[in-house]
Amino acid sequence: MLSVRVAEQDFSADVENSALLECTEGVGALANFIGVVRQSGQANPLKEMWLEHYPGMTEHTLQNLLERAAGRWPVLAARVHHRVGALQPGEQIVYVGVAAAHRQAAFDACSFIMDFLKTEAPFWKKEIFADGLEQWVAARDNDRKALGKWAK
Amino acid sequence: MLSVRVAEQDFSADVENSALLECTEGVGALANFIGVVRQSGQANPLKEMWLEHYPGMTEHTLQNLLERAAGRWPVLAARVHHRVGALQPGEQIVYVGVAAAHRQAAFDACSFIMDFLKTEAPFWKKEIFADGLEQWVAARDNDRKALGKWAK
Amino acid sequence: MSDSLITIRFFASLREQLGRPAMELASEHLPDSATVAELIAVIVERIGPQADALNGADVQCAVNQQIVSHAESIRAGDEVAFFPPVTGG
Amino acid sequence: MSDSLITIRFFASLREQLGRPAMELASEHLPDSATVAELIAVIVERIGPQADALNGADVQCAVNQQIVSHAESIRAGDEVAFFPPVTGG
Repeated sequence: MLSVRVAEQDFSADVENSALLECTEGVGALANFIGVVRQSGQANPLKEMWLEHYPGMTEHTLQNLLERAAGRWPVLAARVHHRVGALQPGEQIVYVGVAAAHRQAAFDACSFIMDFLKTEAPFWKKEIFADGLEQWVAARDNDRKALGKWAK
Repeated sequence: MLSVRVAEQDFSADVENSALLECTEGVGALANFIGVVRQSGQANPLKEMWLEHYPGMTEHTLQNLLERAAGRWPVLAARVHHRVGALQPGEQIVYVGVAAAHRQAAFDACSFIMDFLKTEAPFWKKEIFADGLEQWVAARDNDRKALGKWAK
Repeated sequence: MSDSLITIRFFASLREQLGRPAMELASEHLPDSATVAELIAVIVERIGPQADALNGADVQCAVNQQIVSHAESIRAGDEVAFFPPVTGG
Repeated sequence: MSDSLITIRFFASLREQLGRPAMELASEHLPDSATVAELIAVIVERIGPQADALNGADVQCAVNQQIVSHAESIRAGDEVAFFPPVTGG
């Protein structure tokens, strides 16, 4: 029960979580991650976030990621919904949900998926500011470093 | 923005997450944990889970837990909703939500809160099986051991 | 008047074993600065042998909603609670 | 016929710098078993100096949607993509 969706449309964590529970017995724990477009209180606030992706490769990369997580922890079901297109500050960007019998596997698999999504899945963010400035978001060094904790 | 609710009523992760986002600037990451009454496929399946608690002490313990998490990580907001009373297999038991600027703090604080909730918050579960057998759930050794990872 | 009472609460399996959710005890029935362990002895005297369950190795005690050891002393007006290890979440 | 074409895609800042989301190249314009590095040289020849951005140290290349090194060789019918480090999530 591994499911990936890349779309402009928003998602509901409740709906995603229900889907995680639907066809799977033995679920005792759900871990979710939701990424949000940060509102900034700066002089030049963010007006919009633009999310570009590589159709096809994105879905394959995410599916592969879920499979790697399910191979490493006793995952009963996992889902990713990642949005693309124009997003407003405060809007949801990504949902990652993992169902497992116990919480540690759910937390670890969810965190693992997010860490690799951040460094492997072909999405790119552009920030459009109130004054018209447009700027591609730079990759964060911390995102590369975060992978270290998953080295076996 | 730390909020605790103990109630018979169910919760919606979407509603809780919206509340986390409402009064807080700078949120980029939400981590959620949702505990669920496990459905078992055994010969004598679970009919109902009964959740008892110590009113007053429960709320204080959970509030204290959120404060400890917020003192340790850069938490922007955190909420717990824990249900009590009769729950059916597959129903939600507990929601823990943490909002932070970045994902690692959100994941860590959420996992920390769950680990201590499991060992400190005065809730007790009783399982009522299809054949009428009633049985208090025994504390899990693994829940005590899980605290080790938070020793500084 | 009610300040001289000690309220004692039992939860979960202990509530069932002792056959009651709570009891009250006038503080004059306890020695001065009685400990939790001494309180348990008085409860067993009152309720009978089923209250021996309170001496279980994993029984937890809270005084005024704070977890304490059995060496803690009890004062008039205190709320004392006994319960098994918690299993929420 | 279309199998002799190589489809080349550019994303994000590279798409903007090269002024196009994609281009096609007949495989006969590439040496046999041309590497990604050789493909980049041909693209620069065609498009002009703005395509030098493809030689950036952090530019990633995917062939048929798998990340590869610049030493990987390209075959007719391949889909080749160039993009900056990813920033989703």
